[in-house]
Amino acid sequence: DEATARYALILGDDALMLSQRLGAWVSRAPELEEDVALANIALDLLGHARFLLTYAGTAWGKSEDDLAYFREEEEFRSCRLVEQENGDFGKTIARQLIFSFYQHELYSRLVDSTDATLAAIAAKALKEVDYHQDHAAQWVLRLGLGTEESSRRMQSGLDSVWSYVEELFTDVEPIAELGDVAVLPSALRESTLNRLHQVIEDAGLGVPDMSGAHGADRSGRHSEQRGFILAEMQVLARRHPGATW
Amino acid sequence: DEATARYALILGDDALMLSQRLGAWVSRAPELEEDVALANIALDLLGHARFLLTYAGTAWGKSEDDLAYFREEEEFRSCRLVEQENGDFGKTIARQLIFSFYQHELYSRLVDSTDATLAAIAAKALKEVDYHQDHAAQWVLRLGLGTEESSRRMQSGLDSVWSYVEELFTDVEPIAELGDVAVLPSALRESTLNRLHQVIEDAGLGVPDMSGAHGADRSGRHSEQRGFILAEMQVLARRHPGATW
Amino acid sequence: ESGEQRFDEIIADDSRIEPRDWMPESYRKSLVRQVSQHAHSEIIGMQPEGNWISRAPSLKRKAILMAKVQDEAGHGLYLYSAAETLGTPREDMYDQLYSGKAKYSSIFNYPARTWADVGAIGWLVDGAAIVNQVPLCRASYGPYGRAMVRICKEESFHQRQGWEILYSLSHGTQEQREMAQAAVDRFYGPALQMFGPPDGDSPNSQQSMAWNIKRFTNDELRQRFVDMIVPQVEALGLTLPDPELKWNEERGHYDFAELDWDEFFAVIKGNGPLSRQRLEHYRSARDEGAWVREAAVAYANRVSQEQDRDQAALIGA
Amino acid sequence: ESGEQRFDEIIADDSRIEPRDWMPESYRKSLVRQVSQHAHSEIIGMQPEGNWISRAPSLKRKAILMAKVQDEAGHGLYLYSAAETLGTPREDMYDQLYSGKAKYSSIFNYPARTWADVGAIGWLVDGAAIVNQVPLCRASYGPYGRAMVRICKEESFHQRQGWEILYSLSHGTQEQREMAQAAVDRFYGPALQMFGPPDGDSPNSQQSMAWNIKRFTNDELRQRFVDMIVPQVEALGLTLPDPELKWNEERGHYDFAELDWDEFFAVIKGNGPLSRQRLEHYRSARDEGAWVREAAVAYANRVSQEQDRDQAALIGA
Repeated sequence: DEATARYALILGDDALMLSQRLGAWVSRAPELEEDVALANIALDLLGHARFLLTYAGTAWGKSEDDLAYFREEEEFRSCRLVEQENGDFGKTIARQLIFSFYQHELYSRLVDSTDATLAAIAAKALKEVDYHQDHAAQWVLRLGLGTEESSRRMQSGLDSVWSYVEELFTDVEPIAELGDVAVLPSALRESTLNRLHQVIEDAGLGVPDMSGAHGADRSGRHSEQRGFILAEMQVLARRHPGATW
Repeated sequence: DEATARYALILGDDALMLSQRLGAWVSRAPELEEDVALANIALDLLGHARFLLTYAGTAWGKSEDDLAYFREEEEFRSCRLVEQENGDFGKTIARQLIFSFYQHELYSRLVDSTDATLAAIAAKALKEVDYHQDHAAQWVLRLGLGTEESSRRMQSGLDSVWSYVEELFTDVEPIAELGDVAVLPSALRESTLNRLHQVIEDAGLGVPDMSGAHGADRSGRHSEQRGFILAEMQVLARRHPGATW
Repeated sequence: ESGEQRFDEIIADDSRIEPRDWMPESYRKSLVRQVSQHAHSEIIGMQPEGNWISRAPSLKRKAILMAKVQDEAGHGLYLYSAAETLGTPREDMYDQLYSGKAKYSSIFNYPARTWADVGAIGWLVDGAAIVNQVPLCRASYGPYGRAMVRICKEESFHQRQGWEILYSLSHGTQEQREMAQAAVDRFYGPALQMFGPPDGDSPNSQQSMAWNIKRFTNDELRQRFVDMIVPQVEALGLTLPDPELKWNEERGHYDFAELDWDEFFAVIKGNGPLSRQRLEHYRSARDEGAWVREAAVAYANRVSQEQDRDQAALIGA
Repeated sequence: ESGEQRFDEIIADDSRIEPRDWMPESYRKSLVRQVSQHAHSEIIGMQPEGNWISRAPSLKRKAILMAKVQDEAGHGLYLYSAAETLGTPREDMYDQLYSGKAKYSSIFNYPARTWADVGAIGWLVDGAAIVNQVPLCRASYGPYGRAMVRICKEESFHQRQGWEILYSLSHGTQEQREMAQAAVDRFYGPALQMFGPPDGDSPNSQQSMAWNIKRFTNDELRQRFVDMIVPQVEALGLTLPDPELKWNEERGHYDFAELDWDEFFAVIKGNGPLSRQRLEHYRSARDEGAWVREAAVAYANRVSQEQDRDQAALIGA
């Protein structure tokens, strides 16, 4: 139904945007192994996005590509965290840490969704996200405990994106009305933050002391970056409307 | 006529693309004075582009905006030099040096064009380009003779774009058939290169020893960057075809 | 006559203090803070609009926008110069902005998401700035007042251009019209908050007024702004997002609803939608430009040494 | 039996040299050069296609392209490992690429301007790579041959995917069809040049063949490739940009025109359309990642020291 579809869009748009961001690392990573790893994560997220957008599209008779390429900027429902610029590797890892931990908490509950499709998507994704969080946490340790410079950069990466953490836990509509179909974001807050704090402290870093940036509703108050992301992502598809590829 | 219009496009597209590139420096320049200076140059170039595209458009009943926003990637005729990424300030200055010296040689001859409009545009632009070349040459001296790092970066900026110098002097069609309406690019080669060599040597730098990069015909063999430039430049106008702003 | 007496007389005469005049340390400090905050606002203010230079929907609009953002850099230069006459080097002011200690107008921590936001920023934000700044043209400190005169002239162009952007949109397609209304809805509240907190919460205002720096209270200026924009929004064919807004015959002013001051103080504290990003953008530009500035200094030293040598040779000869 | 005798026997038997076997220095050097060039080609080859990940026109194509570019990084890893077994550390090979001393396949100095180029690269460039590489699966050096087996398997997927991209385009709109034809026109010549200069100009080939590294000459492989793609291009409904191309009944092969070897040697010399840019891209990624690699090393040292301490404490107890 419509509400479930709108929920699937929230999850799918997050995955799509982050995948798009991570894809830009390919051929630019600090090690060849990381080219492989980041592409791998990007590919997993793109996979999740495709399942979720395809599922959402059934409610409106639209394909994954209709939703990805022909929605306007203000129609996407992704959170600001995933739209942030890649920055340096430290910032990317900070974003990865937060998002993969959040996503892990989310999917490990969504496997019990009363919506069979969402439960199945979550089950498949969960195994992958397991790796994503491990990848991020390992790098936070390496960078946090590596050199002075890496510790400084890792900290500044965390500082740079931390103000967008709270948005992840906002019970935007239509989640509350979906009952056991969905997972309430606010219910993930404590466990996600606890686990994040643990890793950050283990890495000898500080949890940034800041409240959430204003405007956390996943609609109409998106980041300034979204327009740039979509300009690039959609340019070719829109130049040839109706074409198949 | 058609050939003159196509010539105006060549000149106009160069100015438009470089203006677009320089505009990205605003709020990112190394000094506040440079935010002003680079914006100023970008604005001058945009002005030239508008005159030239407007003039070109008269041949086809098109406006400057039709030509800027609704031509496809392969229809632009800009050279690869102006489409190169900004890189660091050294690379931007290298690009500025080459292009402004070339443009100065060009416009100081185009003022004698038998086409009154082109002659008038060149006369107006020439005064501005005078400042552009002075700005670039001053910076080449400062960076070349400043610190070890600045000299290294300035040199690497020159190395980075030098392979696109030759393309500026290629007599692409329809220039040859235009006679005294146009200026033959090949006729500018010697004087431009001599002047460039002089500044580069005065700055204690080396003229890069490389031939031109393959594919110098200003059509269909453009840079990989052009698509990205246009995706951003045209996105809003194309989202609202036919709208006025 | 002591410096202090002379200072008091100048203030009492409503005439001007100049850089070499004696002035109380608190006056100097307060001015440096205000002028540099104003300069910082111009600098950070380049970002939201600068974002749209590459995507402006027509070449004419692109040129106007580029010129506007360039003017903002220019205003920053005037203002830093004015502050420098008070004995604070520009580098110190940059450092304060860099380190996050300095304030700037909170409005620039809001994103410019759509092209219509560029219009709304011009019309509302520059509009509010003008209302704030026109009285500052008479500020008791000469260099500041004179800088404001130049700035106000340009700002009124900018406001006009912003209004024109919105006018084109509100008279364009349905989508353009909606974009314009949404932008006005988003920027109205933050623009009204540009005048600062309500008079009761604004302890510094009193002293500023006594020194003839500020001429009107925050609430007075805010009222003046609302009175100014109501007919303008009507001319645009758009509405302001305040159901309580209406003409009060008795007061001879428009009444308007209380603003969301919680949001205001949250943004001031650094929790604006883009507070971190604006500062990071500024910092990375500074960091990436460091080698250029060092080179410029090294080159200037080199040239002046050569000149000294030439001069010494000349004298020796 | 001396190492040299054994080496000669293995080569004569057409069986495999392994890392710990004795081998002539020239064999080792020649292999390191070839394998590392091959690895570098995979790495630089990520760039032209990587450019299109963000703009792929459907999510399915985006996923396929991302996986392909990821495979290229993986191939780079296999190949560097194979070269490392010959005693050259990976860092040394990186340094050679970084400094511009190492070569890589010239084809990657051409731009991927359109989406169809992604198809043409898959079909023609990966196609040529396969023709080159299938015989290398039997290369006399064991680790290289085994790496090639894994690589060839994946390359044939890539070629198929490239062909499918072109097929969709050539059966799509008029614009898509033109895009496909233009891409084939652009990549045909450079793809044929991937086999290296004509046999007469290729002095190293002889020795390579004697050592059972190379199995066929450049011209033999080129012919094999042309014979392979002609029916494929017909199935696409596109043409190859060579008016002299036609079936030669007598030879049992397609005849084709001489290639533009001036261009080939110009590109080899570093004057390809993007020669500088590809290297700059690689260098800036290396430079920007330096602090990350340093941190990883420092962290690994730290962990191993802690483990040593733990172990020492254990033994001491």
